[in-house]
Amino acid sequence: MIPCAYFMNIFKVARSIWIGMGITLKYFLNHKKTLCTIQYPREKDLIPARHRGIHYLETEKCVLCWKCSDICPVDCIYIEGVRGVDGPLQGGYRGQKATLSKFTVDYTVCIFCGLCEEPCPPKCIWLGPEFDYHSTDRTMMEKNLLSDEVYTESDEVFVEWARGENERLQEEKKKQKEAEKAAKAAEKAAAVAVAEETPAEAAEETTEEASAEAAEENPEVEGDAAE
Amino acid sequence: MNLFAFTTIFAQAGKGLGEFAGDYSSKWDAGTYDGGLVFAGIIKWLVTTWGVPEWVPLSSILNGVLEASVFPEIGALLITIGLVFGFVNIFAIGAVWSERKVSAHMQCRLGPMEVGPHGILQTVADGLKLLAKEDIIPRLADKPLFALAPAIVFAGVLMRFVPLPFGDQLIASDLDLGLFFIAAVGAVEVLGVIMAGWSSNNKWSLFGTIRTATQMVSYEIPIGLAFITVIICSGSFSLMEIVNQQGGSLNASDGYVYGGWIWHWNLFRNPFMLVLSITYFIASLAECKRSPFDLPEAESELVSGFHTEYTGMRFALFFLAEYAAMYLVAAVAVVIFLGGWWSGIYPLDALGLGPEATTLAKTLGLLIKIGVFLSKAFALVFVQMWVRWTLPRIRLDQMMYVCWKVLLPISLVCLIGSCLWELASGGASVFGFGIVVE
Amino acid sequence: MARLEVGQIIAVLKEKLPDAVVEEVLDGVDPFVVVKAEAWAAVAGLCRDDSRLGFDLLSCITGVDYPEREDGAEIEVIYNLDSIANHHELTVKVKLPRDDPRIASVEEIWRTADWHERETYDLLGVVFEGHHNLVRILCAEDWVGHPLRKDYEPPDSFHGIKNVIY
Amino acid sequence: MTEAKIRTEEMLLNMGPQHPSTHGVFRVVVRTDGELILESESHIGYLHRCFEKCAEGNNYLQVVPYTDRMDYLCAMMNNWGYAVAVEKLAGIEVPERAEYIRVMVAELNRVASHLLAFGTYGLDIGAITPFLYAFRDRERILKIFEKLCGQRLNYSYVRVGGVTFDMTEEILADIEAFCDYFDPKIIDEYDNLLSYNGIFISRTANVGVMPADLAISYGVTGPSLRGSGVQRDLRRDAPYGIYDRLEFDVPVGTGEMGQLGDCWDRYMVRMREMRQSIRLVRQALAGIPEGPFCDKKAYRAVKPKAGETYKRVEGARGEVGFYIVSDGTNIPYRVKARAPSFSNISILDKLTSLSDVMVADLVAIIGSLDIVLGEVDR
Amino acid sequence: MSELENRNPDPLTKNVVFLTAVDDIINATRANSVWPLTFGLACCAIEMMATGAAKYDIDRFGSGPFRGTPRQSDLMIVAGTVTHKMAPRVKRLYDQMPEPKYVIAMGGCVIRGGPYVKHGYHVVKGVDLLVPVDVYIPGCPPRPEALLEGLFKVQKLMKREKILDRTRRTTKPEVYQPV
Repeated sequence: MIPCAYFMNIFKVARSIWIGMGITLKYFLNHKKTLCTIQYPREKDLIPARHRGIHYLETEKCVLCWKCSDICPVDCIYIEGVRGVDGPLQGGYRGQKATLSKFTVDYTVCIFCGLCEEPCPPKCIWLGPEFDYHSTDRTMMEKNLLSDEVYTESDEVFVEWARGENERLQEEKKKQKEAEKAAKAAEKAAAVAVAEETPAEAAEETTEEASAEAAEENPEVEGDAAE
Repeated sequence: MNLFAFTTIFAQAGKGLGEFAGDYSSKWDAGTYDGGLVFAGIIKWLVTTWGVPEWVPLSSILNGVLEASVFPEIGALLITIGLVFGFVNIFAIGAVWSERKVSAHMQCRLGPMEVGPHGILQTVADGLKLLAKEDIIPRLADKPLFALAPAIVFAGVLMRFVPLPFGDQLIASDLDLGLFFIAAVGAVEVLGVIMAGWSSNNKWSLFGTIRTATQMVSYEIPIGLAFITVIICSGSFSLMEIVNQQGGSLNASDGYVYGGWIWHWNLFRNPFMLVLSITYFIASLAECKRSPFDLPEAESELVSGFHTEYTGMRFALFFLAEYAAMYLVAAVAVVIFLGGWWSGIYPLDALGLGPEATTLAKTLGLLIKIGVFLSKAFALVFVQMWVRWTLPRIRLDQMMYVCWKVLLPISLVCLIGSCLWELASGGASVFGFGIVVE
Repeated sequence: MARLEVGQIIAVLKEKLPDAVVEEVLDGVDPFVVVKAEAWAAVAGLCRDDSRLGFDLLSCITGVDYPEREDGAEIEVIYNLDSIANHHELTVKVKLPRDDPRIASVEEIWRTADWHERETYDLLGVVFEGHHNLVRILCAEDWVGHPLRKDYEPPDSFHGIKNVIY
Repeated sequence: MTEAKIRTEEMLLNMGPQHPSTHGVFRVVVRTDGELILESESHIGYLHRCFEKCAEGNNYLQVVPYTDRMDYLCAMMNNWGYAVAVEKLAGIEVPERAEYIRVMVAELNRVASHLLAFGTYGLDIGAITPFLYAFRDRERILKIFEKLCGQRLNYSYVRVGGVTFDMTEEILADIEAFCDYFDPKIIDEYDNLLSYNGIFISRTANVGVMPADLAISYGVTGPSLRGSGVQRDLRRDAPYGIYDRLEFDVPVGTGEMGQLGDCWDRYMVRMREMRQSIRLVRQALAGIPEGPFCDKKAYRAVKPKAGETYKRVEGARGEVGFYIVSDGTNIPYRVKARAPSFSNISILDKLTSLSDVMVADLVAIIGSLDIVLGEVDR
Repeated sequence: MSELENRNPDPLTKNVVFLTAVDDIINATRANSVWPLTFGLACCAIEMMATGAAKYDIDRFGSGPFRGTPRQSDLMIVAGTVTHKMAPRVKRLYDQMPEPKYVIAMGGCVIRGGPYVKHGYHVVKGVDLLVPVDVYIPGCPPRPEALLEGLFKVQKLMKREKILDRTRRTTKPEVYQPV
């Protein structure tokens, strides 16, 4: 007489609710372990090497080929200058091959797509690790790459930190790799077959070295290594 | 009608407390005292020994008032208002902050951190900001209703704090119609919400209002049935009496109630009461529009339910009323099911009771009872938050199905069941210990 | 039902509707069939209802504007048909005159054509006769002109909002 | 008061472009009788960003960043669809390692997109915590993509002729770590938390039932179509890249919780697809060969010969197709993008008139179709 | 930031000393509970959600509750592309917000059209043609940290205000055309 489907339904719903609440309670009880918040202003998340952020220009390498400003889908790179070294200099920059009188990136439309990085023959324009370029006035959002001084209110500490952090982390990784390699080498030495391992290891080490220091000073070496 | 009812209830509450404080302080003078209101006694004692210092403004008038025999009535009224208002605001501030922290810890994040250590003052900041906001009343809104609605919702919740005890004798006014009064005044809040939704002339608010009306009115019936069952088992409406019944009163010969073990609570009085407490908890979630039943302000369907058009302080009143209702519902559940301030451990309860208890034991016992009551209430509030951050929302027709097809039949069966149980066992608890109350 | 090659599909089309197919190009990057505008409704119905073809999914309707074609400016409407059961697909083209592009709507045959045709009308101005409410779907209701035409000039301000780049 | 005297009036409700549950700027004008929806009319176009006109103004390489911004939740699939179409036109061969990287990156992006779909669907139904868990795991995938190509959302990574950067061992190790962390444990936890939750099932089962033939007629593709029981997956039916070498099975709706093709089925197909994607990533990780990762010559100087082609790729929401007409120059003459969400959402008006739908169900149906407005309006 | 200082045209309330303490208290509380309006249009909305999620938790700064209605929010984060079809609604939403309201233009699309600046006929080239904007955050989409930096900037702007100074518009009038 008692409609057991009625009670079964209640029991099923109650059980599934209890399992769900068990999960949230588990997260609540050991919330210290499951915490994954980065308290931004104090702890800063690691910016990877290939991060597409605010540009920076190695001005002396630029050969004034305008390839970056042509490839830009939104035409936000404005370059003026004269090829050859002895051109006019009002506020410009006398590089090895060209004199640049203006090299600005207009961040009101830049979409950080990274297309300007690739065609540059001397590989001198990069998108760096800094991402913060907010401002309260739209007309102040053009970065003059020639001066390369820090422009936004985000303090210089972060810029040093972002670069320092990358280097520090690469060192750590390198040391760790050395330590591993040393341990592996020692263990291989102990495990009899010493002779044929060492040449393979040396080869692997050099490629290791190439990729490590490539990531370290950010320029995208892998792209070129293959070229 | 509400204004008149409002004043009479508070006057009566004031008088009730006054009588109590009065005979407490007179007893204090006469050297005999029993578990009673500590505060009135302390203030009276301070005034009589030192009097109000000169630097306090109006000190002469105050001295005159406190000397006069009329102090108990005025003091009691002030204490009532201070107790209820102060507690509600402080609890609301603490509850909003703790809800954001509890939800943050359940979601692997940190919650408010910047304002004060661990963001304790965050709710104060929110409140002050809402104060400083521009107060918009929509042009086509029904202005008087729009302005009055938040006040009525907040009053509806606040009035239900009157018969609610906080500790052994710590009660605004021990109305002998306690539970009935709480169930009745609940309807005032529904009235306020309907006024809010209708008057803000916004289709989403209209949706929220209709949903609130159906939900709160229909869920008052399972709550009412739960109240009736408890009243039948305890034999009295007054909340103080209900809690005293659960005290077990092992040797009731000298008429004093000494508390009892955990199985004397109403929860374990009979199996039906256990089921009833669960249905009551679910219905109370719906009553204060919280998680699986938060249809009225479902932010994913109706933009923000009935308080879509409210800004600044009016919205803050709705916000405060919701958290006050959360505590209220939890406290009532503690009173009628979880044995009020009885901690369930007999020696701890018996401390400070009985004729020969010393003053220190008396005050210590009272503080422990307040602590036990509040910790039970806060535990239930935590369960409400825990449910909110886990479960999805119910649809309107499912909400009606749960109320009319699940909660109502079950609570009716439990009502009949517990009545038969009382009849058969003569009030024996589940474990057969007789609660003999002459 | 078996998966048919493009040649066999066109053979079935020719067998049922001999005069519909104007031209068939099989050597290009993707083989396609050009169909007369008047016969397009019949071909569409055949494609879906014929058991051997079974084109039940109309993937996409594309409009391409050729203002300076040698034999008169025209707009091409390209239908990509796909069959889920038989795993074969077909591209059907219809050439329409550019000044007054009119074609029968296939809304009843494939319901997805409703929005695709409204979009093609919105962006290219191709009128689909028989469509139940052929109004703009992407651009604003009171937008002027059909943006994807090659000779389209965007307005310099729309409702007072300047459309200029500075 | 007799029935005749009570004048009930239908309400025209405007679930406007700014509404918490419409996943962006999508407007539904709904004629309701109380809670029941009698008829709904959807309006789109509030995010029409002229993708096709921009594609006609930029050369083949410059169009790649615009394809990201179409379906910004799984940008890799759009890039891949565009790249496959242009490679077919220009006859460019893609090196082996690039194909493996493409599969890995696309499947990881599908998992990230399904995670967001799971999170926002929980929000629509009212459960807030699954959204936070989904984003916590999605951040791990975004961290891998950030290391790989520098951006968190719009990658422009898969290019004509291969991929932009190579995968270093560190990134491969990260992907391995993510697969081990995510596959069995976390998805089971999501299932316990939301999929098999009694209230969630009662809110989504038997709601918005979409019969298979109606779905095909409306051009619905992807998980929404598979939820109605149609075994249609471009990775299996028209294999591109190296999908024919990898084995995976295509989860299909079975109607276990309610009728076949209801919201729960569509949701569950996405959850099961996540497991298959991780399986694919693991196979690609195991078999990735050494070698060049892009065909340098075709990288920038893309100038396909005159011709037209229509190529399709299985995106996270369905069939992402690109119809490209080239006239021999390095600027495409016409690029038409077939967006799955455009057709998926066109069935909403029909679903609301098929069975009696309440306002809460309309939100559930929109959530289960999992639309992205950048792709609907292009 | 001199341009921000002489923003107050009314010399009378320019440097009223005795209100500075009250200013500081009220501004400090207002700055620490900025409630954003859920106004996600496109890809930047996903990054806004990521800022609200667990890793970059915006709730730490009191901006946790993303209010659904403009009535209860005091910060409008315009995240995504504003098209001509959407423009009147952006304007109406801004007008519905109670007075001390702020606008963050998040992403290249709302600063000056972003990727659609050359060929986007249907895209409004910058949201400050519709509503006065307080902080511009470039990026496509900007990282959650950049959005947090923008929020800190809005908080700094709030802390500089004076209660009597109600005429605080940061964008120059000629840029802002009423619709």
